Amino acid sequence: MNSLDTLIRMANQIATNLAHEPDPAAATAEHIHLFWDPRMKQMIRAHDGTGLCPVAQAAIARLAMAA
Amino acid sequence: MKVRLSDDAVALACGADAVAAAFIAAGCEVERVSSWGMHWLEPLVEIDGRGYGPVAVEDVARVMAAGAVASPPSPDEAGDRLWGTPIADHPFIARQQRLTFARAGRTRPLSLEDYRTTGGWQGLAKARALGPEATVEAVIASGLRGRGGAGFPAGVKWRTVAQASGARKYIVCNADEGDSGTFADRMAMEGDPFQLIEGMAIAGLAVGADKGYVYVRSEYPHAIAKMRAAIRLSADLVAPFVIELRVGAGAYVCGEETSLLNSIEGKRGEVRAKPPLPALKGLFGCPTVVNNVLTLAAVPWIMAQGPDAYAAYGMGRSRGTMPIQLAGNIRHGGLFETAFGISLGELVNDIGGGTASGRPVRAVQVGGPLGAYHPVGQFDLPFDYEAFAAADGLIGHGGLVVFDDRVDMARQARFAMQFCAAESCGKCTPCRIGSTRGAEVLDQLIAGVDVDANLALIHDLCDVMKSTSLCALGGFTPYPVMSAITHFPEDFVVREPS
Amino acid sequence: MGISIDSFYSQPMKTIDDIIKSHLGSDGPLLPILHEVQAVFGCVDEETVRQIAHGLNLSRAEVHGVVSFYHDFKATRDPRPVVKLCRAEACQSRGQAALESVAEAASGVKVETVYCLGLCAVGPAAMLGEEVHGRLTPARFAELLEAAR
Amino acid sequence: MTYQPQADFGTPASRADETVTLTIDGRAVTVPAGSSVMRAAAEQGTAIPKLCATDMLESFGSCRLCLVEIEGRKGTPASCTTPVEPGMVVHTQTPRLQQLRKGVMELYISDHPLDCLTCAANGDCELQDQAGAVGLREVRYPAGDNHLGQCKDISNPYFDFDPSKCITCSRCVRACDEVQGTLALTVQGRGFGSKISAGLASDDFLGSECVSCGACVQACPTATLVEKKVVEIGTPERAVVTTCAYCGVGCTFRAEMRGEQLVRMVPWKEGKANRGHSCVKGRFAWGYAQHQDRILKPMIRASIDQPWREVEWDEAMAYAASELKRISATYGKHALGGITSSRCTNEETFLVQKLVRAGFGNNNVDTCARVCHSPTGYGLKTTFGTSAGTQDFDSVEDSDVILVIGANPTDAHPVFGSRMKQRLRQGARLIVIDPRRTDMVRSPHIAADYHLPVRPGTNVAILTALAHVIVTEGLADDEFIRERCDEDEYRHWADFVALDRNSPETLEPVTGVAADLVRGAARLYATGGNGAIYYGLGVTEHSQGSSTVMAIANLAMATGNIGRRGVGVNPLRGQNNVQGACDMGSFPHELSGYRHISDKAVRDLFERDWGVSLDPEPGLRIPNMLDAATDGVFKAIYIQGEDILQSDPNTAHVAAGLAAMECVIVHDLFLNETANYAHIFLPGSTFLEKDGTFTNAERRIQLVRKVMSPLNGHEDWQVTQMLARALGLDWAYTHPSEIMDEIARLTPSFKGVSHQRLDAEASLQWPVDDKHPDGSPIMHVDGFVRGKGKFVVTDYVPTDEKTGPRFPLLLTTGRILSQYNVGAQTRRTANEVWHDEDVLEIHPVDAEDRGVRTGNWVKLASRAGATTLRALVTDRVAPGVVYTTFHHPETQANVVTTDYSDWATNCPEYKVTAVQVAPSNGPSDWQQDYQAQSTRSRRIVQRDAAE
Repeated sequence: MNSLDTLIRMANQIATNLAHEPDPAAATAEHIHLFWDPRMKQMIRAHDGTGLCPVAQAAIARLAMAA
Repeated sequence: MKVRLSDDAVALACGADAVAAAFIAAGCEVERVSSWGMHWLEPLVEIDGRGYGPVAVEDVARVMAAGAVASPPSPDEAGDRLWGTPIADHPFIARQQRLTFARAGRTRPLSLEDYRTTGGWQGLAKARALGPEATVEAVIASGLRGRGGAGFPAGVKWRTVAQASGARKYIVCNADEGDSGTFADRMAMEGDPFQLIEGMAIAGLAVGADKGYVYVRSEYPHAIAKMRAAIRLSADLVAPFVIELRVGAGAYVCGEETSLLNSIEGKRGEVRAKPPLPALKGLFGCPTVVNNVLTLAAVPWIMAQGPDAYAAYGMGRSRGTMPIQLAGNIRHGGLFETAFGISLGELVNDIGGGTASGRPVRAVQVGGPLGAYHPVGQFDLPFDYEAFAAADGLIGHGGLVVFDDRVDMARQARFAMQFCAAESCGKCTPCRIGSTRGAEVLDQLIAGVDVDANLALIHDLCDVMKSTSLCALGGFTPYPVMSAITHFPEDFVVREPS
Repeated sequence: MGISIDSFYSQPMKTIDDIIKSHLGSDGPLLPILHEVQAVFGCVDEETVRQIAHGLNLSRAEVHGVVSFYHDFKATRDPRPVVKLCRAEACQSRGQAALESVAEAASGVKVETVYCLGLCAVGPAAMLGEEVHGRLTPARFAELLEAAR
Repeated sequence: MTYQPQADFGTPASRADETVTLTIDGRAVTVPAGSSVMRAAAEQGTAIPKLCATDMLESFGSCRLCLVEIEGRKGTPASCTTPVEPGMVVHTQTPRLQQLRKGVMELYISDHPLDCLTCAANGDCELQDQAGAVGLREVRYPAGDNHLGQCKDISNPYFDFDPSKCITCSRCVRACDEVQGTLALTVQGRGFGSKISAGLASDDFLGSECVSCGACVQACPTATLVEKKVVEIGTPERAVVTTCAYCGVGCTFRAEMRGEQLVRMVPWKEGKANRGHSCVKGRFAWGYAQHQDRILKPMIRASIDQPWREVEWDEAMAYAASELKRISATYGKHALGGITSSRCTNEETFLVQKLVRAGFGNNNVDTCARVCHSPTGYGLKTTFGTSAGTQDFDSVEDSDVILVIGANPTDAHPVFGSRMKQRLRQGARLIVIDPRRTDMVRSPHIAADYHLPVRPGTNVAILTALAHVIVTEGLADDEFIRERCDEDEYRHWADFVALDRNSPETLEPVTGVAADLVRGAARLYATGGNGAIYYGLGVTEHSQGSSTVMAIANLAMATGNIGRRGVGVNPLRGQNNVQGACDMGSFPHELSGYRHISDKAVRDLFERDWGVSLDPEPGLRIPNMLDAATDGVFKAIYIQGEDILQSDPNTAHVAAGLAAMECVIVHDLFLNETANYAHIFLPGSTFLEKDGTFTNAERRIQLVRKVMSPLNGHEDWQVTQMLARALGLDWAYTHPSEIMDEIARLTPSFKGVSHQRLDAEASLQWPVDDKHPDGSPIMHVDGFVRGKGKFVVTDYVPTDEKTGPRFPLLLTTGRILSQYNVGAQTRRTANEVWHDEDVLEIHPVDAEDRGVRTGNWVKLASRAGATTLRALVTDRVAPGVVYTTFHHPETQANVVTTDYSDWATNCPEYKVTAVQVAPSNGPSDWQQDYQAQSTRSRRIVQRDAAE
């Protein structure tokens, strides 16, 4: 498993576990913002979204906007 | 013809079962009752209130013949036989003040009917009517003291337990009667078990305990069997109070109350330091009444007849009656219940009839293996807790063992130490090591080695054991040893080499 | 009497676990269990100690400490019948010493010391199983030992 | 300094508030009610002779030396068992008492060998002391029966038992019962024949149930139980109090020394974490400190296929600095990183993270807490507002219901495990949630009221099921919730847990736990009085580790079990300084005191103090570093005191990451497994060789004191400072206390902490600030640190790690008492005697299916890798579950574990791996390759030889 696959899995995992937050995508984005290294954030932002669940995709999109 | 014959262990040991079988074979109806407590007469046969004893199998026909006529002829033999006179009129019985042993010889031990018709359950009914507090007060007012040896006022102990707080409370009956020369507990359990059960139930009611244990030594299989049966038969009558019987396992020290509690809990029978008192922190850490068989067995009478009636017996602070056990080399051995105050000499000579061997009495050990050896010179001592304590002795559980003039008191002193060594729980140092050293020093004395130095050493050792031991086993072993040395010094001088 | 210790305890074919289980409802069941094991199996050996410790959730040291404290429990089985001879003071005063040479000569029977059987006015006394004997003379004691074999 | 044993007051302190005044030998003394006369006398400075009494144990009253006279009382009562009473007048020294004591002592000595001059305990023997104190000159008893000449039991590797010297005081037996709770010892026989026995007559100490905690040895007043080291080295001459470097309990010890040699470690009775107790590791397993495997000289090599070359410190530092600079210049500063150690001191940890942030210029710093308790930090910070447990250890004394989940305290935190067992034996109720039947579930005198043998990986499901019962059966503490928590969030959570899909019945097929057990346990926890939850790595090391921690916090809040003694949420920390390493800012996203790196105000504070500018973005976590390394963008790492190759999951992946780096600096005691991939090796120092502080699981900061000079010449903080200086940083600390001053200056929760205060007060529990000047034993007393307690919905999300036809069993891993973590220390001690290999526990049914018997070699394989080890067939594990430990590099259980991890923290999912087990004839391919490589990479060219 390469790094990108790992990041996709991590993002999906975060999104799944934050599904009960009032705004899951925002919570997922916030989590990634707070805990991921810039290079990891950059790598997932640069990814086309394949393999990401909808909430994770939305979160990554927000992350991209915030950046 | 209806023949009454005891099934008490002492009767069995003297061949009662074979005698009973012979009567049955001869067509008699045999009723097994408790023992009257005249042990020299066992097996004692009763026909229409008249007694024959001791009876052997070969005597059966003659007894039947005598029993068939209104006034039987006197026995041919001289001596201590009983032949056809009313048992209740026998001086040994007539002189007694039997409260606890009122049913002895008169009822079938496991007959609820016999028990009820002789006043059974009246004490419990009274206690139930009075309620716990008044019951405790009645026992206090009776002056009843613990019959196990320590002589602590029973009612005061009950009050302590009644007032203690605890998740549960227990009544523990100490039936680990291990003192040589005593058998009253055994007779009470074998002969009148419901009375003990009633006493325990009253105690349970008084202090708020719903569970009781009877701890019986394993050397008493007949008492165990009778108690088990009686507990089962009377379960409904004492409910909700529940009694469980536990059997000891060959440890004299378990007669010490804290050691007994450990044993019931399934632990080594080591003595616990006090405080805490068992009354506050006893069995399984809960407030517990630990009373001897005779203490609890006295309670139904006290409740039924009233505390004043009981307190009317006795002397000084020793109120009521004491079932005294006359044992050893004594002509009329057995159970003699009487009010406190009777003198040692009366007991041994007047009632006991002197030695069985016919030789002069030399020493009487009172209070079991931890009791002092008393010389004839102390025969005026009244049977009373305080009087015996003042004479460096103790009445203990009320057993007397008589020795004639052939006894070697140095060997008896050594035996006391040896017994302590054999039975020490091993917890405290003076008892654990001191008893073994004591026996060794007495061996040296008996061998005539360094008599003065060894006498001084045994004196010091006894002082240490008496003053520092954790419980009475180590603490009282010096009584027989020192009394032997004090009263029989001639047995501790250098002997001629044999 | 139909009830005796032996008949109470000896229920053949019981396993150690059966015995343990039958006592689990009571508080402090160790001594009753040990008595029953001793009665059924003739001893409480080390393997049994382990089983009892496990069954009662005790350490095996605890159970061993208890077993070794009480003289009634034997670590190994001795098939010989046991005669318990009282050697306490009351029997001493009644001539128990005269039985010693008989006891020494006993074969096929194990003579154990007991301190008091509560038969103190009819000594010397001894017990075979739960059968009690008083007023023993050397001759009667020898008969008793012979019959016990 | 002359040797003074610890003061012994004879009987335990009374905790009563009322006091009693009495007179002892003419002087008035006031003590708490319930104190013994002996203790009152001792507190007044009057030593009453004693042998069986010691203040670690309840009074016993067997030796009969401590007799006193009390006016108005008959006889001579024992002072140890006599409680004080108001107005009591006691005499402890009268001719009568002297005579009696002498008489008792004469009996003792009549059965004791007269070999004091050649005895190992000569000068450190209470019998000898007391014989002198009572003035015994001669023994008059004739030679008689005795216990002399009995065989010694030397089976235990650390201590001998010589029954000839035993005085049968039972202190050892009682210590085993009361202090340790194992009850491995007893008195055998009775009377004069009484003899201490470890288990059955045929058992020796090693073969018994003894766990070698040493409480008996400490309790023994003679040389009957004596450390082999005392026999070998002699009695100690001085003592230094320090803190144990094994688990998170944080036991304090007196390191007792003779010259520069450590003779023994004696638990310090004043230590509030351990209260004078210890385990086999802390007390005995310190031999690694002098082990021949220790590397004492720095070593370097250009590549990992070369042998090591010993160099001087200067050369090593110069080489390290040049490599780090080169890599930074070549690949950018983010190619560098560091790992701090939970085994090192707070001060050392603080310096390593400071080196990374201020020296490397990035936030690529992480700590081994990543792989154990990072979910605790996340979960408790989210719900309560602090990344730490809520209680002190003493709190358990007031617990009525103890819920242990995913922890095995008797093995992993044995000293606290004993405390817990003491409380359970006093009557507290117990719930254990664990896939295995641990000793907490059933061991002598301990029996869980409920054991919920949860299927590995379903903790969140079972905790939600417990919450379901509490909410739907109306057992929640509404008043607490209203006052202390956010009610809207509570309602949201309560509505969620109340859903049918979260009922015990619905979740039974998921968790494998019968619904009625779950209901019973929930009712007990909610209604049984003070409920305390203790948890360990069985909670955190899951893909939902953080959710599980939050689910636990939810339960505690819902039942009002927070903010007072006896309750709380208590993580049992794995390593000695996990809490401290986390506190010190070892995580890539936060600075000391759990303040996020993105917080400008916090950064400003550090930037001003350190004179650097800090990167505002979080750095890489350990697994991310390894990923980045395999990606080719992470090139250099400084690892202090952690063996990630053995301890981290998916060994093959770790190895690949390390192999991809150009500069791996390992700073450790031994050439550990990670060092196989290192280029620079910096020798480390043991906890015995340094000053500093550790912070234990109850947030207790305690001093570590240097008891001997570092064999390598430098304490670890000095090594880090040398490296920093080589990199051009102007650090000039002269003592760790200066580092702590800096920590206190920069960290609000440590504001009042200093070495000086710790020296005077023994320990402080953070926060130590203006609001809590004396520290904080219990947290969230008046309100949660974050304000209102936050309920977080924790939906059960199954792990991606699934069993299937290829890997039908679930592997879970853990610890054993005698070994510690990767075993680097304990494997280099005699503790090997108890556990010299990792074994695989497998249920009889699974074993039979595979034809496996106890002792057979089996292959344990997962999708990550395979290893071989021997099997132990046992029903301690449920069918379908297998278990092993990871103490031995020959086994390397982590070859099998996967790189799945906690969603919030990346804490690895050690506890759930789908595996297959099959009979095996020999080592796996991996093991064979690794063995060869390990041998190759440990070649050392010694400096002398090289010249």
